Amino acid sequence: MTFTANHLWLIPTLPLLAAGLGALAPSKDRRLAAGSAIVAMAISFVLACLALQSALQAPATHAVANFAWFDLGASPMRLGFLLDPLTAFMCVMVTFVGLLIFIFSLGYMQADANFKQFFCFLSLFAAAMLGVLVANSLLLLFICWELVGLASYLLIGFWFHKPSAAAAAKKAFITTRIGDLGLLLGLLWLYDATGSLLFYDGGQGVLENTALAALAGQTLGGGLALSTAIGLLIFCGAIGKSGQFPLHVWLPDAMEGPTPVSALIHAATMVAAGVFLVARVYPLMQIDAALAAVPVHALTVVAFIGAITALLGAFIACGQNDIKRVLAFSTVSQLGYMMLALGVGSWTAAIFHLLTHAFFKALLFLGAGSVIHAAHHEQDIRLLGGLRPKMKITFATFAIGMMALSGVPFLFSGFWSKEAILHAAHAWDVSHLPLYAGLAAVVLTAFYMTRLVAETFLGQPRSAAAEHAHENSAVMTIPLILLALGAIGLGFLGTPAWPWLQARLSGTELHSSLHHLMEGSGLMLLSIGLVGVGLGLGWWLYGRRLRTTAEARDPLVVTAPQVMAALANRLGFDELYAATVGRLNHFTATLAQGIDRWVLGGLVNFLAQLGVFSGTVNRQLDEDGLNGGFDQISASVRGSGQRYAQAQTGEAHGYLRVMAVAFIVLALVLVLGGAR
Amino acid sequence: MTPLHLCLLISSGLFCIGLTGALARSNTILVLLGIELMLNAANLNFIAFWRFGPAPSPANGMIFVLFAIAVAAAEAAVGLALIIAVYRHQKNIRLQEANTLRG
Amino acid sequence: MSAAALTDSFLERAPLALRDWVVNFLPAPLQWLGHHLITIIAVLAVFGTFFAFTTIAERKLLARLQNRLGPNRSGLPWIKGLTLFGLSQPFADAIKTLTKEDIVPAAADKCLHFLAPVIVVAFSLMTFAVLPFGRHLIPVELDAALLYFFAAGAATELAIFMAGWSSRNKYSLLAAMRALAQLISYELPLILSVVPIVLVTSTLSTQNIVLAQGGWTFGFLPHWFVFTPWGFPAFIIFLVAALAESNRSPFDLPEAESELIAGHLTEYSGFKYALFFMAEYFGLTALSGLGVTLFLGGWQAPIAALQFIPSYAWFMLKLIGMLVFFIWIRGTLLRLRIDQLTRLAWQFLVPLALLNVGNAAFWILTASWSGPLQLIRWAISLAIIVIPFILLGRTLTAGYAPRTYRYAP
Amino acid sequence: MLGSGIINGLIVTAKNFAGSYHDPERMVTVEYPEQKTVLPENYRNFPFLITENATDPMGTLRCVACQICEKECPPQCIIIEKSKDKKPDATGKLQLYPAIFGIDTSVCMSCQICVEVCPFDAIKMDKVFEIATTDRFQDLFLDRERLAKPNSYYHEIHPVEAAEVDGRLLAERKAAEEKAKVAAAAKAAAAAAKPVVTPPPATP
Amino acid sequence: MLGSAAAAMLLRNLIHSALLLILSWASVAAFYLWAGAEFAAFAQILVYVGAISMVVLFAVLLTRQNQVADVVIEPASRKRATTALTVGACLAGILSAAVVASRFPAAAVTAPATTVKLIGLELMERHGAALLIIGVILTVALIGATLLAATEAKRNPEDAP
Repeated sequence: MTFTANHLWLIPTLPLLAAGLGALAPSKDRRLAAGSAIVAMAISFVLACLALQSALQAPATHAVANFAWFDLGASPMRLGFLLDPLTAFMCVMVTFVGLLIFIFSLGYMQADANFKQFFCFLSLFAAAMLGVLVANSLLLLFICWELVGLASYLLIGFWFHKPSAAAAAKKAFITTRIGDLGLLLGLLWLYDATGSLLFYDGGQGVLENTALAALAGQTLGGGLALSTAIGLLIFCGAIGKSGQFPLHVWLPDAMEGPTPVSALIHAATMVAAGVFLVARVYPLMQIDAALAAVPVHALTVVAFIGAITALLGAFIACGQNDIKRVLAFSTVSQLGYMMLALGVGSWTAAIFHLLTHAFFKALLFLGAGSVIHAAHHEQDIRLLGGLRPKMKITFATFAIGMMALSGVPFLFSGFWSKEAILHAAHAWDVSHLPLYAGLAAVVLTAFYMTRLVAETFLGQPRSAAAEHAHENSAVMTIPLILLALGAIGLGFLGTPAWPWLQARLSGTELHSSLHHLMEGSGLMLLSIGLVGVGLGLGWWLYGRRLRTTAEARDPLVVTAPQVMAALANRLGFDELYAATVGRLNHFTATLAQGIDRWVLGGLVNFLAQLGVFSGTVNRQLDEDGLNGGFDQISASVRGSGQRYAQAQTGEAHGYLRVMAVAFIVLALVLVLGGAR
Repeated sequence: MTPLHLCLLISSGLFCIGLTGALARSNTILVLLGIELMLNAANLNFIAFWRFGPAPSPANGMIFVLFAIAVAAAEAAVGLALIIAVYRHQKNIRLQEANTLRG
Repeated sequence: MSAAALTDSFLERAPLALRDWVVNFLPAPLQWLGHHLITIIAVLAVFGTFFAFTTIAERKLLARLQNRLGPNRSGLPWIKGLTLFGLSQPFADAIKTLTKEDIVPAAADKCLHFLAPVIVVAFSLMTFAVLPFGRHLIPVELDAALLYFFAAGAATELAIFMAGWSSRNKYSLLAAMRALAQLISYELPLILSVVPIVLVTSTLSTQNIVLAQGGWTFGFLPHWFVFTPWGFPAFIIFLVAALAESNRSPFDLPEAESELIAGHLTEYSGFKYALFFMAEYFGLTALSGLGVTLFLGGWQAPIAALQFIPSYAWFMLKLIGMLVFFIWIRGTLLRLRIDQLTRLAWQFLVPLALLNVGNAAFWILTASWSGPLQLIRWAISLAIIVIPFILLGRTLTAGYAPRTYRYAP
Repeated sequence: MLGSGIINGLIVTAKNFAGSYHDPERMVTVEYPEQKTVLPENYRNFPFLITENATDPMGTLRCVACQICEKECPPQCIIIEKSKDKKPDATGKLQLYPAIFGIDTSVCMSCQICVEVCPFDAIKMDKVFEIATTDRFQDLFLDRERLAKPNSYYHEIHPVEAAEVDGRLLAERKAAEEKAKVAAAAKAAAAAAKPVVTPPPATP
Repeated sequence: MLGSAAAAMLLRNLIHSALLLILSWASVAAFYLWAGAEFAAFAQILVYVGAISMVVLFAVLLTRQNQVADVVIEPASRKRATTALTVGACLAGILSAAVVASRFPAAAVTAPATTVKLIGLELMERHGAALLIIGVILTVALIGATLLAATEAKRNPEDAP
């Protein structure tokens, strides 16, 4: 049997069933909830592998299975499933990483009272995420997209008894909703413009030439192509979900959720959905690049947003002290990289980085989770330290992840994917600013990762929690090891010498030769050098003189206190939003009051002053005229109000009677006036 | 006098009876039932036009009626629940006494 | 004999031939009337006798299930010493109830008090109209037969309410309310359990549903719906709901003599009581007939080789089997408490029935699977229903355990 | 698992069903007119009067019409009228006898108090239960003739109790005879002592 | 149908009027049958006679009040009844005049052939969105009705602050 797009619906359905089962199960029944979730995920993984194998046989085609959902007026609303290498690779990644994280959660959530709900939510999330991946309709994608948001909300707020977690969940939900509003608008506009929401539909889909040409052909006011506008609106959704600047603020706060959640949702899968979305609608984003007359290309915006995010995230990560928040900002930064790659025209590089990043970032998060679990939920790196001898496996895998993330050359996957992005940025002819931002971020990434590892694992324990830490059970370490293997091995699928992954993704011929490796060696050497600088800087500042007490001041804080304070404060984005967006609400609310108080009140005051003044002239006149006038006005207002209120008798019969009489009048009018 | 005329007369009669009942009775349940009667009269019209109308389409009238019945069921359930809630609150169900929302 | 010959054999057509022969004696304008009257009379006669013998069968079977003998004395009035195993008992009972005094309470709403038993019998008889008794034997062939069946069944609730209210007896009224709550609660799983069949066969006509169950695998595995992973749970749910709908043990709370002095029947005596009694058995028979039609293949023979036996005989056999099963249940299980009853309906049967609808949808979606996939299809479909069954069962029985008796040995 | 109990129950009743056809031991039904259960020894319902001799029931009633039972009967269902003359009883002693002795069984509550108080063991509890009649006034009022049943019947229905009663009566009678003998002897002695001045010393 | 409906609206005994209303609903169903709309007729019986009537009767029984209070006819309600009758009569007059006056194109001789299957297909395909919405409405109504009618549960002592 061959796996075709017709069977694709099975992949998200299985976790959904597991979620339903988990919801039904009695809450004591831990084994069942977790078991069904893991089994469903494992089967989904196998199916995803089958799908990949089937997709690789014809990488250039988009196999679809469309069906009509219901009729909306004359035209049917159609949904569908899509099988191409992009979907298949993503499915394999999500199911594999998800499976490992599920297993890890067995150990991590072991003591939690709501163990069952956790797996239920995780399964729901996996189902929704896989739904996003297999959708062949922007509508189906949007539905699953929102479900992903819901699952994320539930999971971030899983420890809802912590006020900070509840607030973070709310923040994440609302912030991503802002982006989703854009996505929804884009969706509606697209439907309005093309009459379809299917991506591929045998030539009729929105990502196929007919529709694209029509979209690119139309221009709006200001010379903006229609496709650009829709593309940017859709990109808004990606900004929200992928934590891009300026909507990145929710992602670090989302670390309030349990660590497996952070690993699964906020590192490996959900945040990558934004990147996936842009890659999915890439033909739409790309079509305006051929148009010279337009003022702005959609992809240019993407590239610059990505570049800003990459640099910003890396910067802020340097100043964080919470182990998970460092990783969170690192995620923001890496997502910026992917967006950058998309923007500069190499979506295959973006997906390559997405896949490798999913592995090593999940690894890092799970490593962090392992540390946190061992250290009795201590997350502050200043209070950790000295864990290396106690937790050898965790340290080793964490170090692998750190080197992959930093881009330590040749052996680690992060290096190759990052190289691919930098090369693409270098080849971009619009501007080199993104390249420079990317290069700067390379230094910073290597720097903050070194800092993180040195602070957490080296030196001596700086708190009782770190003192008593010990290695976790196999159920937690085995996923780490597997992920570490992936973090190393995955990079070789897309080296410049043998760009198998890129070729398979884009459906082009595979050219493998060492020659390509040599071609870009200049840039490669530069980036290797920059990684070295970053590592060295980190070692010089943190590794050389290891912190001995928790109170000891950070070397950077000593040198640049203001900068570090600002970084620790995340450059004040939250405050900025509180001061702008949040304040806007407050402002409009107070505006009315202000008008009342100052304008009208001033007027009244003025009149009163006038009255007082005139009162001194002629008190009698004043009382009869002005005050009397006010009284009269208010009395008349009250009187008319009362008269209107009398109509509101509260008696349903009265209303009914009025309706009946009105109906009679209407009937009379129709009969006498319009009878045919 | 075609059958259609007859149907329409019957349904308008039913409608007027429902309306009169809803207006005249003080018991909220009966008022609600009067409204149900009016709904039924409307349904009757749908069927009449579907059956005896000029261009009968295969199922339109019927589907309208089905939807109307479903909505009526929902309405009755909510209405009667409201009545029970009101009764619990003020110990009777006379409509004219449920006027706390007056202006 | 070929299949066509079988379906048209003389035996198969005998009842129809008889009817046509009688009708031919009538003048032409009255023939349609005679046609329908004969059908009605036939149904009344067959199921009237069937009812009579159900009562005696129930009494004898119940007795046997409890190691008793049951009624075995009544014979014929003019022959001494002939007992006929007590088979004439129902006729004796009928004479007894008919000659009993008919008491109407002074405060009762006389009109409604009289109408209630009439309505209940009329509507329960009406349900027989759409049951296909044989290959060619169906009183009325309706397109929306299933809907008709449930619509006619819904009216019995009204009759019970009328009986309870018009008696002006607070026990009657309370019991009627309780009965209504029970009937409404179980109407839902009953209808939901039938939905999968409608989904799969995409028809509401009972005759078509029976036709859809025709055929055998290897000549001896009938394609009845009860032998599918969605049909079996639906059948079980149907059975439970049918038990509750016909007020039979273990759901006989509405007329629990020991608790509610016979509920809404308290103020009824003599013939009216007998009518209620009859309606109850008619309802039970009709529901069993529906169960046979929907799940047990209706009039289809269980084995291909047995097709020479006329189809109505098979229907009756299956019907008797169902009734025997119901009696068996009555002889075994204890009466439930009202809270257990409603909990069973809302927390167990309704969710399970809903899941089963989904199960049937899955079955339809995977209709094209064959070969080894067929096994997977069965496994998934079974898992969909069995796992929630176990889970729901666990939550339902949580806190219950076999009672330990302190002083018992 | 839910439902296993139901299946177990069904199996139990199915076994009953099958068993009821081949295993008569299981059956609890007694087909009454043809078969009857053996009543336990202590079963009782209504009182009856004991006669010594079945051939002459009215002549040999133990009852002496002392009317204690009539007075003690809580529902007052016993009516006794004494005879005017006396007849010798079983021991030959002259006693009154009941001219009328009636028990209204529609009133009697089977309390057995009459039996307890009877000093002559003349009234005992019966074991009959087929007492249905067509007339609820005359037929339920049992008169002397219908109440009288021989002692042998008493032995038949309550063998243990009857044996004990007979033994006691016998002992009492013996004691009475002894006493009578002694009294007679004493009397004779006294009679003898009158003419003889010095009576012979009594036996030690 | 009209008679029972009118009687239902006139009768003082609530139960009787409810039962009469049910009768008039049933006769509406009979009308549907006559018009050839089998499916609608059975649905009408199932929903109105089977379900709504039960709800109505329950509501009547749950909200019973003193029989005495109802006997007093206030002048206000007399007045209301007169207005209602006037309004109803006016409307009836207008509507029937309009109906009688209007001409309709010739009726189809036979009822449109509507099978259950056709209705099902129409419902699921052309009117799928409406069906979904109806489902949502019914669910919401069910939950809402339950919430409204349910007595407020006693608060857990643990919930108190």
